[in-house]
This record gives sequence, structure tokens and C-alpha cells, in this order.
Amino acid sequence: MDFTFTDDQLLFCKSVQEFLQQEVTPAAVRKSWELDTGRSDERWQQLVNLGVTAMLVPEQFGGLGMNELDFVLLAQACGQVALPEPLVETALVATPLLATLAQRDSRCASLLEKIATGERKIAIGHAANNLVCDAHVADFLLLPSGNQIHLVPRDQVKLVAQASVDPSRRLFAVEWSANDETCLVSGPEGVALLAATLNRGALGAAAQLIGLAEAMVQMTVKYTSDRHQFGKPIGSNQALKHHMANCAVKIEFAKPTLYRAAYTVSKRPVHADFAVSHAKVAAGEAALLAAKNSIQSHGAMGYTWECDLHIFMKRAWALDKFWGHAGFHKSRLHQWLMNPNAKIGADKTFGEQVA
Amino acid sequence: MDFTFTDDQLLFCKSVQEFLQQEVTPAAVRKSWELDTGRSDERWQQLVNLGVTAMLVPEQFGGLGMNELDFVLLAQACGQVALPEPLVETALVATPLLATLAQRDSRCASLLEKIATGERKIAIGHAANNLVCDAHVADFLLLPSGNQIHLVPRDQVKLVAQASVDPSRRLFAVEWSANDETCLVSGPEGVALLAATLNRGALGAAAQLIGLAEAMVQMTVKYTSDRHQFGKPIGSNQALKHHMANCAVKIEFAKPTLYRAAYTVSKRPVHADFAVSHAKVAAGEAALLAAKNSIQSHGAMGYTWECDLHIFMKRAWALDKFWGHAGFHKSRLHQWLMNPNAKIGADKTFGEQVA
Amino acid sequence: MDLNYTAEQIAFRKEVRSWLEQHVPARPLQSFDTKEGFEQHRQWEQTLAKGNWGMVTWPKEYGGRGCNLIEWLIFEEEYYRAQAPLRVNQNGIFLLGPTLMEYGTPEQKARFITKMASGEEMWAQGWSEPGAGSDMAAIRSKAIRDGDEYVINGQKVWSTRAVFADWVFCIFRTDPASDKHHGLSFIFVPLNAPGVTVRPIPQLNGLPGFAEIFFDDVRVPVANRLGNEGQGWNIAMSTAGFERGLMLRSPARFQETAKRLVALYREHRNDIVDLSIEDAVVKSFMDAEAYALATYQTASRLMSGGKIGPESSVNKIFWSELDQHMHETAMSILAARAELLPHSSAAGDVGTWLDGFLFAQSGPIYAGTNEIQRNIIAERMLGMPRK
Amino acid sequence: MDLNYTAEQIAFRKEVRSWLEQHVPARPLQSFDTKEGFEQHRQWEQTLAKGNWGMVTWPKEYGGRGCNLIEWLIFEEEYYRAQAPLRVNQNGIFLLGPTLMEYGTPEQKARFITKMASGEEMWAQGWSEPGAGSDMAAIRSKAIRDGDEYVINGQKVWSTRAVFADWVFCIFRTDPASDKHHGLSFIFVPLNAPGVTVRPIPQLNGLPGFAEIFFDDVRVPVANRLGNEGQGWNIAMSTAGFERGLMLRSPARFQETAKRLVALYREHRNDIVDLSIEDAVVKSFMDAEAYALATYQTASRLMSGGKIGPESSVNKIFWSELDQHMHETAMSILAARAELLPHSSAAGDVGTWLDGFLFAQSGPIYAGTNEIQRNIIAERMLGMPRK
Repeated sequence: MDFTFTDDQLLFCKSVQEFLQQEVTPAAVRKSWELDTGRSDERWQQLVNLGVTAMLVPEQFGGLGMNELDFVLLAQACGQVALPEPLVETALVATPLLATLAQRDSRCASLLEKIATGERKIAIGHAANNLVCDAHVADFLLLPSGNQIHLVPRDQVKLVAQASVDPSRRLFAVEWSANDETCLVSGPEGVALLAATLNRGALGAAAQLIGLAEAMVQMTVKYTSDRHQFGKPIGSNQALKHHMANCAVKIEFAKPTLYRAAYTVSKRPVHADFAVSHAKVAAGEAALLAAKNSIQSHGAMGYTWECDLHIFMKRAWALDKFWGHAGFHKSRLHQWLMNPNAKIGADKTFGEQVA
Repeated sequence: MDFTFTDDQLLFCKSVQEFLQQEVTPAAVRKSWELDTGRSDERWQQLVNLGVTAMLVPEQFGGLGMNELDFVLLAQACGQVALPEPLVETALVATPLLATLAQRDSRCASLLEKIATGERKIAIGHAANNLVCDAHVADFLLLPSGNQIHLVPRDQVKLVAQASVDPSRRLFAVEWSANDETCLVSGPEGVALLAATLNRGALGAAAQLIGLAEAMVQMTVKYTSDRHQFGKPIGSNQALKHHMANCAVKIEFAKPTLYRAAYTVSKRPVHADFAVSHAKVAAGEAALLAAKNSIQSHGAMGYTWECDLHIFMKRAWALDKFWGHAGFHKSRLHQWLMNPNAKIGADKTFGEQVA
Repeated sequence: MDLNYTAEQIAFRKEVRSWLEQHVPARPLQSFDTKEGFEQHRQWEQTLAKGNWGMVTWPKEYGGRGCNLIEWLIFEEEYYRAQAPLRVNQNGIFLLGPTLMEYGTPEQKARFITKMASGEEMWAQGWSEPGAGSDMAAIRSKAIRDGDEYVINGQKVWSTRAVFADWVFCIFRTDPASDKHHGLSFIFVPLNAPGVTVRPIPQLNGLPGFAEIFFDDVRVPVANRLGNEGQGWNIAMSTAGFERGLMLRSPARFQETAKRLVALYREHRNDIVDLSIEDAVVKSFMDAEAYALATYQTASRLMSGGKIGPESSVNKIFWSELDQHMHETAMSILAARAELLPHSSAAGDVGTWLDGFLFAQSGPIYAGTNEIQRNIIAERMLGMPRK
Repeated sequence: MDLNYTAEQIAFRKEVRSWLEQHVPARPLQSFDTKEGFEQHRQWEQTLAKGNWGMVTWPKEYGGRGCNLIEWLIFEEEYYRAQAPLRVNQNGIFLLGPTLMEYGTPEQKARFITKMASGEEMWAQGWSEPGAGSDMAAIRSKAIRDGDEYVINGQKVWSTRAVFADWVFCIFRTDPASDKHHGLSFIFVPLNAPGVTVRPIPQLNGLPGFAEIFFDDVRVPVANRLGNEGQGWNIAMSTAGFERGLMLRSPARFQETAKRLVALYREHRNDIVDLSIEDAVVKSFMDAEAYALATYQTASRLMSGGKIGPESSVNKIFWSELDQHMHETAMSILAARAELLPHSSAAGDVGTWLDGFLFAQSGPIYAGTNEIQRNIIAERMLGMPRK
């Protein structure tokens, strides 16, 4: 029993985090809003060079052969800077799906190799979302159709852009028709893979939500320490201190649920639904509270476009409802709890482990 | 359109309130805990002398012929002092039921006369409560049985005392058997009268809950103004100010719902369910929050038996769930709202009043 | 207590309803935070003025109808029921208008009130400064007397409507040696005066709902000062009282939002798996009702000669948190679609909920943050110790 | 990261489980806030000690098992799973014991630790004074050196377990000229010493869970002082750290409450009309789980050489509000029966929920109010400005 990350995991995360903090500043995010695609090819290539798109690609396909637990801290770091690029969806959500199929499907194998090197990009759709993020910059789309999953070249679909409140997000309704050629998998296996995809999607969203919450608290602490009213920093008012302390409590207790979810997805995927739903709900609550208390603590400044806070708030509002909204995830928890045979109680935090 | 009480109503309330504040001190409440019955005959007689048991007795039976709206401020005042005696249940809940039946039933008529003069006391049961308050000091009990209401002398029932967390409350399980002789009313009329009784019971509880909330806030403001830590009154801390401000907001917005409910019960009883349920939920929330924030602001002192706060907290906890708990009342509101023909919207606060 | 409307009140309601049915634009106007939308809303104010519905609470002598508070509530109920446009003239109607009537000279009233009432001139508000937000007495912008004129230098911020309005009312420091709330005066400045620069501040939705105003040797006649020199703080406080008070947010607004929320919930009821939403919808409705009841209660009390006190702080907290709660609940019902701007093809019945959600974020902040309001309640209403 | 227990950990769990199955009293003990109940609980401490399960986290040399934090968590999980009695010896195990090991002389360790470990002597805690609650440095009770003795005068309050315990550990002002946190010393006093008067303070439930202690020329040997003269504040703070920290409330307690709540909800599910309750039950369970996970995370970090910091304040807030929330939810489910004392014939399955509800009210208050904890988080963890 050891609920810590390894030094390697922490070190790798730190190096990526430093890159992100330096390159993906609020100014850089705003700059990407002005681009037609909203995406910086240069930044994507830098991320590829850091190896992050290759992390979950199996070694035999030129990747690093790592897992979701290795990636979760990076996903959190992506949230901390509100990264516009679809790194989490690509590396954490889509890649493991391709990896599962790559042994028997050369299209997936070849695509994986090119994701690792940055030559190809993919986008991924799921019934939980309706819309597909970043389909416009993808070479291929992974799309569900009933119990099937299809791999469709972008030039075979029609994309209709959908404007989000978050100018960083690029969402698309996808018009396409399934055919035998594009079908990767179907039947019960398709259902299982779609379910696993949802769990990875929700895990990635939860990680980013916690990162966003942390960033908002940090910004707000700084703002309220600098801004003076009545001859003292506004952050010295107990009401604002308690706003931030309440966020800290939510964040600190969402984190371990996130890490447990990442562990469970990578090591015990059959038990992942419960762990992932818990993390998604907890992370969403932390991020929504951080948004609410941060704008309130900023006062009128927080309500402006020029204050960077909204970059983070809007992402939080969007991700809270992406890859399954709170109601969906709470209802999964509820169903699970209502089972009279549910394994719950003090000795079952990590499942039934008495031999 | 005039949403104020008359000067007469305010004046009468004030005189009773002054009596209650002077006589029913926390020390007096504690004293009554030591009595076998928990009730002071002397205080009851003083209340009778003030005319409050006669208020809702029709004039032809020696009463003042007033209505629920006239009484509601008194019920609130009873809450403010956590009166142990069953004045609200007698005068507001039971009396109008007897008054409805008195024209055709001489038992009710004669009982009403004696309630007005203090010669007789009654207790009242309802399916919403299971138990009956103050049955041990009543001469007669009004008891439901299906769609019937019975008037039963106390010596024909067996009382089993049930201890409440609130030492002021005296609750009883009543064992009895219905017979034709004791039956006052049955059938649809019985159902309607039981429903009206529930509304009056909930109205009385709501009024007391608001009074209790006010008393707890007042005590806490005083305590936190007097007690010093770190060289200043603890009430100067913004966190404690905001605890109390939050209570004030809940109380101030519960009050108009209470007064609307009292008006509706007395003037438009067919529309009373919605108004009463709203008031009961709002008043319960105000009282529970006042209890929570008051004990928190008192610190360890609030957790003791010797601090008077618990007299009020415990009553609040009990009454919040008496005469219909929050779930019951919210579900009535919910059902009402889900009716596609529900009259809601800005112009319908007081119902459809466009000719 | 009599919760029936009188025959006159019912007749008044019918008159309002019938006029609005004939005049409310068939299509929603654009946002008044756009140039076109502002002019559309100005037009609407002029339409209202022509029907004599622009300033119903103002005395007849100033072009109003002399409506009492109950009539005002009825007017508002019908106004929101009819989904009539938001009032771009709000600063004039509720903030400056009543203040002018109390403190203005006959000349000022003649000059300013008439054009305000006709919808010809729109007003911005200019109190806050970069270093003077919650601490409004920290104002540093100066208006220095020079003969018959004031020479104004400094900066205002969070000035609502300033981007497209014609005038702004401000408080400036007229006594440079003064500090805190002394030595301030209440002064009107035309926004097209030489030396005035208006920098729009885009809000969360990207539109410039407020602005910074820079004053660089701006000259205005002394006749633009309201009240005496040095009386600015008191006048501003009485205005702020109106702002926070009864009329800033009429209950009708929230009742109509609650009604729309109930309808949204009913439509989606079968897909909703989050049981807390059901509770949140009921709670939203209850609170919107409670706000209406409390307002009627206060209105009745004021009409019987009562005064409004710290309950304006209680109101401010209640409606702003209610508005947030209702919009959060709607966003939860809309789930994954909640983030979409309404013109997106996949937006479905998202409608104006997102707009409303963004706007609701400002409620607990403006007109005195809710933290300040809670301090006021604790200290002035409950009597807790300041220090 | 490896969320599997090792074979040794699983074996340890089995050993604990099997011992508890054989030894936990079949019937619940009376409350340790009654005289009989206190003695029953003391007996149970002695039973635990005989099985060497009394002080599992203490080093072996002091009669413990030297369990690491993960083992401690496993022990606690099994302890609550077995519904074993509450620990009347908690002040000794978690507060004084570790402090004695760090600051005690060999003689003090020999004298006090042994009898604490055996369950022979029970300890009360004596820090707060009437004027020194949250502001603990305002202590005024004095211990004045007189030869080989201290002469103690003053008063302590909120002293948990003091009504029936044998000893109390206190901080007193040994330098009468000092103020604030200077000049304080940490001293042990036998509660049967001449001049000691213990006045029980009944709690919400009527039972004396704490007491006032009056000291009237009480004499204790200098050897009863822990650490140096004047070091009392530092020692007390390190003890308070333990109190607030990891071990005060083990997650197992809340997980078992959550489990009971889920069971209660399942039983009543068909009568429940309040849809918010369903949500509250799920939330309770999630939060109890999150608390367990966070504790495992901290324990793992500490075992890899980390230090505990302001997260103990985060913990305090979380578990105390969770405990309140769970019990409020249970009261809502029990509805009209919630107010009944468990021995009432109509109480049905009310069980210990009311007791737990009353006790949960103290959670956000004791061991530093949650308001103080929030200040600590904001200032020390987040770096917000003190003034």
C-alpha cells in the first residue's frame, strides 16, 4: 500500500509543467483565440518533442508504454494553464483505445506511431458529449455509432462549428455515415471500449478541473494580496480568506479521488466506474466553487474580459459538464450504492482485500 | 393590496409578547423541566387571563371570534421564548376544528366555551406526527382514525410517554379504540378537516420556528458582543458577522411567507396547501441555520447544558420535523409546480386576480 | 392585511398589459451593450415615454404617473410578463432621477429631467475609481473650481452604460485638501466634452457593459454640480440607497426566470438523472416567490409611512444569490449543451440561459459586494461590534 | 503507487479482526461520560492493553506495536468495523503519549507512560481557560515555584474526560511577569490532589463530557513539569498539532457512519419524498471515501519522509462538516421520530443517530474552531495576508 507517485512520475510532470507554465501563459492563450484554428502547430510540436503524445503509445509502436496513472498529473498541469490544445483528449483518451486495437488492426498501429511522432492528430467523439472537440485539426476521427467505433478520415465527414462560451474550445457537430470499411470494432467489445473511453474522458476532465481550480485560487490569492481597499489588502478580510479556504478544502479532498481513479483505470479497469465518477463529481464541485469564489473575490475586475480569470472559469464551466455531467456520474454512484451487495465500509476503501 | 398587520393586531401581539418575555425566561423554562407534567398551571391561567385561548373561539361561544392571521404573530412570540405550554396547538390548531363542528355538535360547543375560560384543555393528534403533544395535561384528545376525527376523554386512552431531545416537549403514543360515540366527523368532510388541521399545525410550527430563529440570533449577537478573545469581542470577526447575517437573510425572507400562509389559511383556505408548505420549509431552514450558526458562534459554551441556547436549538430541531417534515412539504410544492396548469409567474403572486 | 388588489389596481394592471401587448417589439432587441442595440433600446425608451410609461414612479409634474409602490410592482410584473426589453435608462429612472428631484435646482430639473424622461438623453454612472471600489471614500479624481467652471482630472471605472450614453454623473474631490468622504461634490459631465476619453471594458460575454472614463482638463460649468459643494458623499449615499434598495431588481424579473426554469425542468424531466435538480427547481421557485412577498411587504410598510433600512442589504444578498442559483440549476439541466452560445446549431433550447448565467455572476459583486452587505446587516441591523 | 495491501498488511488485518471478534463486548458499553460507563471503558482499555492492542502506534519499548501509519489505518478500520467501544484513553494515546516520548525525562516516561499504556491511569486535558479559548495564549492560571514544588492557582475549562479521569495535563503561567505565549510551562496534576475541584459541565445530551477545574493552592512536585520551564507553549503546540492532525478522527469512523446511513436510506427509500436526501446520501458516502483516501495519501507521504503541515486544518474542516452533514441527513430520513431518545418505545430504528447528531455539533468547534482553521489555511497554506 503506497498512495504516492514515484519520483520519476513527479519529475516528468515537473518538467512538462515548467514548459507549460512558461509557454502557455494567459497571453499565449488569448493569442490562440485569434488564430483561425485556435490552435498553435508550433506548440503542438513542442509537446510532441517533450514526448507527451507518445506516453501512452505502446513501446512496440514507438511510444513510451506508460499508463493513465503516469499521465494524470500532466492532465492536471494542462488544467493549471488552461491549455487550448487537445493533449488530454489525444494522449489520454484516444491513444489507449487505438492501443487496444493495434495488435489486430494495422490502421491503428500505424496511426499510433504517427501520433507519437506528431505526424498525425486524432479527435474522439462519444455519446456523452454529442459534439467533438478539435475535429477541425484532426487527421482522423474516432466516432461511435451504436455499439461500433469507427475510424474516419476528416475529409469523409462534414464539420459544423459550434461556438462555446470558452473561446479556447473548438467544438463540432460531425455529419458522417458509418460503413464497414471505417468500422474498427462492434458488439459487446465496442460497448466495453466505449465505456472505457468515457472513463478516461471523465478522468482527463477531472484532472483538468482540479488544475483549473488550483490556478483560480492561486490567481485570486495574488490579486487579493495586491489590491488594497480601506488601507489594507482586501485579502486580509476574513470573508475572502474563508472563500479561498473553502476552495482549498474542496481541492485537497478532490485530489486523492482523482489519483485513485487514475490508478483504478490503469490497474483495475473493471472497478473504474465508481472511482472515476467520484473523481469527476468531486473535481467539478471544486472547480465550480473555485470559479464562484474567485470571481466574487476579484470583484468587478473578475467580471471583465481583460482579467485572465475568465479563461479558467469558462473552461471549468464547460468541462464540468463534458464527459458526463454531475448528474450522470452521481447516478452511477447512486446505482452502485443501492446494490445490497455493494462492498462498502471502513475496510473496503480499496476493495475487498482480505484473502 | 395591503401586506401589513393592523395596529390592533400589532398591539395585542406586543402585550402578549411582553408578558411572555417577562414570565417565560430561560430560567422559567428550566424550572418547568423539573415539574412532573413539565407544565405550569399558573402560567396557563395567566395566558387564559390574557384572552389568548379565547382568540379563535367564536363569539357565540364566549370567544373573541378572531382568526389565524390574528394569531400568527403570537405563535411567533411563543417561539421567541420557547414556551413549553401547548398554546399554539390548543388555540391555533385544535380550536378552529372544534369551531367548525360546534354548530351541530354540542360537545364541541361546550368544550369551546371552557377552552376560552381555561376550564378545559385539549390535545390534538394527526397522522403527520404519530405522537400527541401534551396529551397528559389535556382533558380531551382530538384523534384521527382514517377519515374520522374523534373526541376522546383522556381517561379513555392509554398514554405512553416518549422522551424527546427537547426536555420541554412532552410527547405520547396514544393507545385507544374508536367508537361511534366519540366520532365527530367522517368521510370527505373528515378528510378535509384533517387536511385543514395539518395546515394550521404546520402554520403554527412555522411561526414558532421563525420566533426560535430570531431568539437564537439575538442571543448569539449578545454573546459574541460580550465575549472577548485576542483583545476584542469575538463578534467583531467577519466570519461570525456573516454567520449571523446569513441567518438574518433566511429569517427576513421566511417571515413574509409565514404571513402569506396565515392570511391564506384564514381567508382562502382552499389555496392554503401551497402557501403553508412554503412557509414551513422556509421557516424550518431559517431555524436550522440559526441553530447551526449560533452554536458555532458560541463555541464550546454553546455545546453545554447550562447555556440557554440548547433550549431553542432543540425545539427548532423538533418542530422542523413536526406537522410535516421538509420533504413532505417540498413534495407538495413539487407536485403543485409540475401541474402544467399551475398558475405561476410574476403576475400571480397572489393568485389570478385579473377579472 | 388584504392580499386582494383593489378594482383600481386591477384596472391599472389591465391598462399596462394592454399597452404592452400592443407595443412590445415582436423580436428581442440586440444587447444594449452593442451600438445598434443601445440605439434600439433608446428608441424603446422613447416609445415608453410617448405612452407615458417611461417613469411610472415619478411624480406627474416630472412626466411620470405618480404610481405608488404597489402600482410600480404591478407595472413591473406586467413588464416582465410581456418580456419587454431591459431598461437602458435605469440609471436615470432609479438612480439619478429621484436624486435630481430631491437636490436639483429648478434649472437643473428643467434641463435634465425632461430629456431623461423623454428617453432623449441616457446616463452613465461614475463613482468607482481604480483605488476606490468598496472603499468609495478613497476617491481621488479632482474637480477644481476655476471661475464659473470646474476643471476635472482623474479617472472613473466600472461606469455602467458609459460606452454609448450621453452623460455621466460622478463624484469628484472638489476640495483637494480633504480626505475620505469630506470635500466631495456630485457633478454631471457630458461624455462628448473635450478631454473625456471613454475606454470600453468588455465583460465576461465580450461586450462593453461598462467603461473606464479618463478626464483630462475637462471643463464643465459650475451649474452642473448637484447640491452644495462638499455634499457629494451624502447625495451619492442616498442614491446608493435607491440602488441597493427596493427598486433595483424587481421581483417580477426573478419570478419570470423561475417560471422559465420550471418549464425547462418539465420539458427535460424524463432525462434528468440528478435528483438534486428537482429540489433546486422547487427551491428556486420558492425563493422567487419569497422575494416577491417580501417586496410587497416592504412596499406596504413604506406606503404606511415606514422607512427602508438595512433590509436593502438583505434584499441584495437574497436576489443575487437566487439569480445565481436559478441559472446554475438551468445550466445543470442543459448539461453538455450549457456551454454553447445560442446561435450554435446544436444549441437547441439553450436560449438565453448562458447569457443570464454570465450576468448572474455580477449580481453578488455590483452595487456593494455581498461581503459588504453582510457586514452592514451584522453591524447595523443586528448590532454586532464593528471592532 | 500501489493500492494493494502487502501480504503482511493483510495478515495484520486478519490478526486484528480475529482478536476483536473474540474480545469486543457483545453489548455496547454505557457512555464514558457516566461513572459506570467510564469504568467500563477503562476496563476495555485494560483488555486492549492485555492483548497489546492499546497503543498500536507507540514504539515497542513503550508497550506499543510500532505500527506505521498504514497499519494504524488498518487497525482503525477493523476497530470501527467491529463496532468496538470509543477510546476513553484518547487523550493519552494521541495527545500526551507522543509528547511524553519526545519531551519526557526517563523517570517521567517510566512513571507515566507505563500506567497510561496499561489502561490504569486515564488523562484529562486542561488547556482552555474562561478567557483563553481560541486565544490560548491568554492563559492566566499560575504555577509558582516554591522550592521543589509548584503552587497552582487558577481555573481551566472545557477539560475533556476530567470528571472521571485520574490526571490532567495543563499549561500554566510559571513566570507571572510574562504574557502571551511566553513564560508558560506544561505540568501534570493529579485530579485527587488537595485544592483541586472538578465541576462537571453537562453537554447538550445532559452528560458531563467536560469539566471546569479549579486550582486552589494546589501543590505538585517540580518533577511533574514536562520539558523546561517556559517551554509549555511549544510543547502544547506540538500536541495540538497531533490533535488536529491525522489521528484525531480516523476515516474509518466516518466510513462506518456513511455505511449505516446508506443502510438507513435503503430501508426507508420507499417512504422518502424529499429528493434532496438521495443526493445527500450519495454525497455523504463520497466524502467519507474521500476522507479515507486523503488520509491514506498523507500517511503514505509521511512514511516516505514528508511532514504534516496545514493540511491538518483542511482535515479538521472536512471531517467535522462531513459528520454534521451525515447526521443531518439521517435526521431528515428519520423525520418526526428524529427527536426521540432511543429508549422511547416509538423510537424504532432511531438508534444512536440522535446521539451522533448532538455530538457532531461539537466537531466544528473543538480542537480549534473551523473559523480559526480557515484562517490558518488561508494564511499559512495559501499565503494570504494576515493584516
